Amino acid sequence: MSIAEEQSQRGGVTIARLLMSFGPLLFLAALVIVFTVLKPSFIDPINLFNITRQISITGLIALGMTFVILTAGIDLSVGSLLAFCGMVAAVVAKGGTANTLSLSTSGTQGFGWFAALLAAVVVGALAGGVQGFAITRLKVPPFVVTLGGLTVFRGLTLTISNGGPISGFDASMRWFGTGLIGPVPVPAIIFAIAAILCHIVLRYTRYGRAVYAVGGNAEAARLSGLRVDRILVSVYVIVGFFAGLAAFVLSARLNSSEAVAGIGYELTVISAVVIGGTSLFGGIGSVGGTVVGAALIGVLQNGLQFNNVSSYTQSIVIGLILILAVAFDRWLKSRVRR
Amino acid sequence: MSIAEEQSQRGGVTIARLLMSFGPLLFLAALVIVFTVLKPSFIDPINLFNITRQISITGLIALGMTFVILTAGIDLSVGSLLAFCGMVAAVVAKGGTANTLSLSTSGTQGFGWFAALLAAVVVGALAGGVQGFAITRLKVPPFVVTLGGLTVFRGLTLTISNGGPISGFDASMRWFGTGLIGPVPVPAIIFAIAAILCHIVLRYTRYGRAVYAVGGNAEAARLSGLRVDRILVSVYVIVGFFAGLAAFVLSARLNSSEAVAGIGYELTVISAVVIGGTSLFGGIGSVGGTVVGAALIGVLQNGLQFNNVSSYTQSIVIGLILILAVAFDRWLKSRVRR
Amino acid sequence: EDKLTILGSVPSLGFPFFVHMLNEIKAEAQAQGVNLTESDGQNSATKQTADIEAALVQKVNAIVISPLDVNALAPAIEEAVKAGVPVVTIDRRVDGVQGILAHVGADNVKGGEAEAQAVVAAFPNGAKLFHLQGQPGAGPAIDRNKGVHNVLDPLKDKYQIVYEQTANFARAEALTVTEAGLAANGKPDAIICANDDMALGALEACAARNFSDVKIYGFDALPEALVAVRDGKLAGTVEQFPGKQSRTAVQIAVAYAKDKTEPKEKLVLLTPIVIGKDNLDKAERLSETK
Amino acid sequence: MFKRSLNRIKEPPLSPSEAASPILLAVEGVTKHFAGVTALSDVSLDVRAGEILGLLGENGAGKSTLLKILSGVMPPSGGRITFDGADYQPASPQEAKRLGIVTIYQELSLIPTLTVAENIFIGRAPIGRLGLVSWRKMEQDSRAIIARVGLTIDPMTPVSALSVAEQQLVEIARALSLKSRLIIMDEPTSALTETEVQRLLSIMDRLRKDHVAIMFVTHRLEEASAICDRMTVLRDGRLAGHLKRQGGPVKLPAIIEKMVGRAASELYARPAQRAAAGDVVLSVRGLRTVRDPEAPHAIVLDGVDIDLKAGEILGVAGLVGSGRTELARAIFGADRIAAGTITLDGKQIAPASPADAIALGIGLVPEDRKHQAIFAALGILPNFSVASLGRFSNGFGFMAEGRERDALSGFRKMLSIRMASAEQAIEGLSGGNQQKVILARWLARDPKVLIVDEPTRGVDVGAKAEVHQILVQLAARGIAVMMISSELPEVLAVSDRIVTMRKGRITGEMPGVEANEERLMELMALDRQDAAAQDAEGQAR
Ligand SMILES: Nc1ncnc2c1ncn2[C@@H]1O[C@H](COP(=O)(O)OP(=O)(O)OP(=O)(O)O)[C@@H](O)[C@H]1O
Ligand SMILES: Nc1ncnc2c1ncn2[C@@H]1O[C@H](COP(=O)(O)OP(=O)(O)OP(=O)(O)O)[C@@H](O)[C@H]1O
Ligand SMILES: [Mg+2]
Ligand SMILES: [Mg+2]
Repeated sequence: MSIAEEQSQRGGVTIARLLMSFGPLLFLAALVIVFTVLKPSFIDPINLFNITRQISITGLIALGMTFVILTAGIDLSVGSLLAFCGMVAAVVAKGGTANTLSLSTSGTQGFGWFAALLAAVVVGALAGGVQGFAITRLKVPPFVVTLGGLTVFRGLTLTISNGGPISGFDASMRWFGTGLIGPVPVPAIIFAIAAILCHIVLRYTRYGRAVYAVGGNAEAARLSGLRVDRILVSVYVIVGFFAGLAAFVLSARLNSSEAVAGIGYELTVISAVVIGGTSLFGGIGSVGGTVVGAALIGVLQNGLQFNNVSSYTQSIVIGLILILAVAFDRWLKSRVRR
Repeated sequence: MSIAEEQSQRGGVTIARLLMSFGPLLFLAALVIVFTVLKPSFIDPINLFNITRQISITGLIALGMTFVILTAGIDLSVGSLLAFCGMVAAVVAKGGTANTLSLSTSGTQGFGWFAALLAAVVVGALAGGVQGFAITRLKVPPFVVTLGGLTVFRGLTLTISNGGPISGFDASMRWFGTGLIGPVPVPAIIFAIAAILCHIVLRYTRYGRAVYAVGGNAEAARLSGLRVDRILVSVYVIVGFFAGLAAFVLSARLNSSEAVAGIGYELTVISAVVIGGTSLFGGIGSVGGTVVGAALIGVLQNGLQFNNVSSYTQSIVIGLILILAVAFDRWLKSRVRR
Repeated sequence: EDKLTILGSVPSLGFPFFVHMLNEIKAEAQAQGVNLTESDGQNSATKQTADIEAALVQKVNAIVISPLDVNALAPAIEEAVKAGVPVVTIDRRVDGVQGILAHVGADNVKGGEAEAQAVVAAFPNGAKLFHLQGQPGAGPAIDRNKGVHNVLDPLKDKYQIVYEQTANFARAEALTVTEAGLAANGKPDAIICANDDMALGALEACAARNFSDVKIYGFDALPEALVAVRDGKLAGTVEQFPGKQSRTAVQIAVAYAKDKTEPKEKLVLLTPIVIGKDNLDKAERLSETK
Repeated sequence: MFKRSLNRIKEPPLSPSEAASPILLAVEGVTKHFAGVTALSDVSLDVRAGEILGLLGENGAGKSTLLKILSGVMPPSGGRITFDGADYQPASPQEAKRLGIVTIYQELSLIPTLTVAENIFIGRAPIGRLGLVSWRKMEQDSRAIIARVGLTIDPMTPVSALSVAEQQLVEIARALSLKSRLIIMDEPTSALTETEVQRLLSIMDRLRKDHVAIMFVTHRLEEASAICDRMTVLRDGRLAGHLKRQGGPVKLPAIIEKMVGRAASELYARPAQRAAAGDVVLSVRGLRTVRDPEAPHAIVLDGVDIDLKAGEILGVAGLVGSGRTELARAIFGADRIAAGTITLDGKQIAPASPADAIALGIGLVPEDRKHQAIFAALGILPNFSVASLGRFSNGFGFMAEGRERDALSGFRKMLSIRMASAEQAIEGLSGGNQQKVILARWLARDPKVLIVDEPTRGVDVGAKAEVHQILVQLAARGIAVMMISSELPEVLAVSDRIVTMRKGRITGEMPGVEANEERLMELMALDRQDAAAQDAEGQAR
């Protein structure tokens, strides 16, 4: 191949890359435009900040899920784990399982927000680690282990809380869910920082590249000297950590930890990751994509609600757009490549 | 290799095979024994027939899911599709969406059970076909397409029924859900016949071979002249058909089609298939395994309820046993192999 | 268009009870000549919260809401109150938030108590009971369960709950759970169910075993259950007057939004009653049955 | 550049320090059992620093198994290994790597989703400022590393877009870039053509001078003979003997005798009786293909004309990336065709899929066995019959397993496939035997046209000769055979007629008897203009 030819091909690859990562972004932009035309108040800063706050919970978990899916794994337990960690955080914050049922915190003798946060993320990470262990040691596929986890963690949550919610946290804890820094909601800021960190880890560290390698071909990664099992366990620890963090933010936002929190989140979270272009077969994907995927879902839900679309129709539209968004991405990629 | 050697190896392979397929079965047997010891009335024929009737709904869908998973696909939409087909069956059986609200069928002018059955399975198969098409043509992964389907079909069901149930079918239709042939419940008989047919198809026909081949290595299958796309579409048609059949039986059994039917069934169904030893990566698995997997879940649920275990604890136990059953199977296989 | 707009939000349109509630809200809004923005919480506190936030951006004039969870929705409702939007809650009362315009409801705990009392009345000499609970952790499930136990726990000696399981508010699950219960414990005198769907499922299970004399109690007074009550298949169902609650709530909200008319009562509590064969006419949705 | 590659190293200079250097790795009485199979039994050998040890043997002899044990992939069932005088029991490839044992595996171990650069630096990406991975440095360094083995592709290309040969070169480049004391190479040359092979051999020679020890597995005995200082031969998992270079390279017949246990006739003997070629069966005119979106790197066919006659074997020679595989796939309907016509038996055909082509009587044995031919999890029987399900089933779509088994056992004898039973998973067969099952798959269809792409890749000498014999027999039965091979001796031995390809075009054609390696190499490496010029020249003459 001549140098000129090669050069042009390289250029092509770069543009291709750009466009490819723009696939879901283009779709997102189109959605925003459509909704704005339908109802201009859609792009009110307030509404946009609302959306960022809304996506931050599932978004945080989706960041962790990106690691998992990059290794060709999956975690179905995140919704239950969120509820579990939230309940743990509540117990720690309030110093007991008793629900004061008053939104004031007087009379409680908890350990404060920091202990609650710590408890949530540690428990999440540990739970993830245990699942990772079952996956690598017992050789049970991730789908099965985390499906089991889905039921187990829900049962544990209900057992802790005896079915009810635990509510009423102090203002310092609630700030993490409802506070603002300037005009920006705190959950959105937490999400943004977490996303940037995850991006750096995946793109610019050896660990991150090892995650991609394991997902690309676990056997080859092992033969190349990577400690595949450790890496696999680590991604479940990470997603557990993020489930814990999200649980803390959610509890702070709702001023309540509920036993039924997070039901069905696994599907929303996985959707966000997959819409963002991460392959369920592992090895391909990015944090940027996941953020766009989460935003796409958030904008879609908010926009439909904004236009008072009936909830039945909402389901139909969301399902179709999910498929279309991914189809568009595939199509774009196949176009760009040639 | 000498003939003697070869002989002994064959013997080894056969015992290995037997033991391997016995893995989940051994586990099932152990469960039955434990539950019987805890409460001997567990093995009362009434209860055992209860269990067979209970597993027949998810079992039917699991048969179809076995085809799908054998091709390394997945169908998350089955629960919603079940509700959708059930609603269609109800509309046909009652001649309209209006809920007559009398549990008697006098005054209804429906088209009878046969039309209802036909409508359910045809709609199910068509819906499956559409999803199969999206998978093969739009190149959207099955996980995404059927996740979209999950939302879309639920939305459609709610739209048709406006959220409510449609109830009150005539006796001839209800027989398919509640009837007995001798002491055996009709749904169990339907399930048994379907399972035998599926076993024959997968084991003894050219189509079955093709399904395994596509799941084992899609590219090699294409280069061997198999029409991979058609086969892929066909398995989604099959699972849709079974969702329709299951929907008909469920509606007949409940004397009602509900918009909220089948929520979460996808996970139960996939569990049954996977516990039965079918690999989520395709190419490995059997109908016999799926039947055992479905029975295992059914026995577990029934047995725990039988002993009035608290629902919180049930969740925990079911999750753990799911993981253990698969771990045991893996362990047995790895033992046998060496 | 200077028509007023109100938000009508219910916990989940997957359940006929709330479908009815939203329909009534819709009907009353139309009658009052205001626009309605509908919201389905889809069984998720975050979804319902997000819906409220979206409505606030759109500057709705009032909010009528049946909160999925009284604690988890409190912050969102607080936000609405702060934004000066009048809020009327239906069905479930949010205690901690100051400034809610009014609450119209029939307490689920009271409903559960009424249901259990009906059983006590039907079996003065004690009874063997099954209890089918709702979705673990869900607000109504917790409250109804609490009501039932408030009444029956002090009478433990006479009224034994031999079998207590969740059937997740679902008919199919109630059927299998009841089947297992019947096989394990034999025939009970009565089955208390946390909603009508489960009662109808339990009914099928009893019918299959020819246990036609088991008294089954439901909750919500759905038309289908009313028919079954009429036909003597169900012993009773708890009526909480969701339609009346909804209409009253909309009236209060619109009146305030139009010209700041304060409601006569801040707290409208409808007493739940058990509908039996003899008082079918008290049922709100009797007209929907044939 | 091309001229240099023609100056092939026939006899590299002997290592100066032979026998003088100490033993680096010693294997004593190693045994390995799999379920029901003993892959290795009591094998002993040693390797010294600065020597190249050939490990030879038929398919399934246990070579790869031994190498996997040495590189920590699997533990031995018994025996002792010492490395540098100390006990050596690596628990993982990682551990072996740490000791300086680097392996090039037979089944490629690259990560397809990652770029070439990342594959080369897997687990050891260069770290720049702030402790973060420096992509720039990684790209630059990897460019230099792959240049060493003669690759000029962009290191940021994903490996999935490379041909098998390119992947193999990347794998070699990676191994060479690691600090190593012992390099284990399991058939590194199986997908390479002369040029690359020669380059590799000269690199190996250089490594030898740097006191690196090399264990080298190949089925191309000339290579082994040319480069190895010593050879250890395995037969059926046992040690069959050691061979040593004495004064000159070890002679091929001696190796073959050790491998198969009997005196061997000449390798690559041109099978004697050839049927006269019949009518043209398949005719391709002006075939062009478009760039495949899934394979951005792919060479496209640029107007190929080719005729294939009944009863002849047409050899297709070309360098890596010349488009031979593309041609086969285009004819077979596996890739889309942009322009051109294909005529079969005088009728124009346009197969849109392999299924169409197969129905018309065309068969293809693909080059990448693992990804394109084998159903690893399935048994031998379904692997064998997958392309002939119609033939082995009745009118109701039920499989006629009796007929199926009979057919398989027929081919088992004919091709001497070593297998335990029809139910055995094909994964458990050695590479060569897997290849024979794939050949049987196509023979069972009795095609009019059979295209075989690298039919003997990874196949041992004995079996190779068998495969050649089979191809000749097929041709004798009137089947038109097109054989793509990167091994020129094979092309020369088997073909009735040979065409050469370069950059998606046919650059030459000649009868097999008139061809020799030099002529073919020239045509394979010529640029288009040169070829045109030469054509003109030829005509002028
Ligand atoms: N994972 C395995 N399970 C069972 N048997 C195996 C396994 N791996 C190898 N074998 C068997 O061990 C024997 C030796 O295989 P091995 O791959 O070492 O041969 P080889 O000499 O490398 O052959 P080739 O030249 O074809 O690569 C073969 O009979 C093979 O069937
Ligand atoms: N499966 C594939 N995926 C992506 N690219 C491929 C694939 N196979 C071949 N290529 C690319 O197409 C080019 C032409 O390859 P092709 O296989 O047609 O040539 P060939 O003459 O058969 O050479 P080879 O010796 O590599 O098989 C190669 O340079 C390679 O980059
Ligand atoms: Mg080998
Ligand atoms: Mg090739």
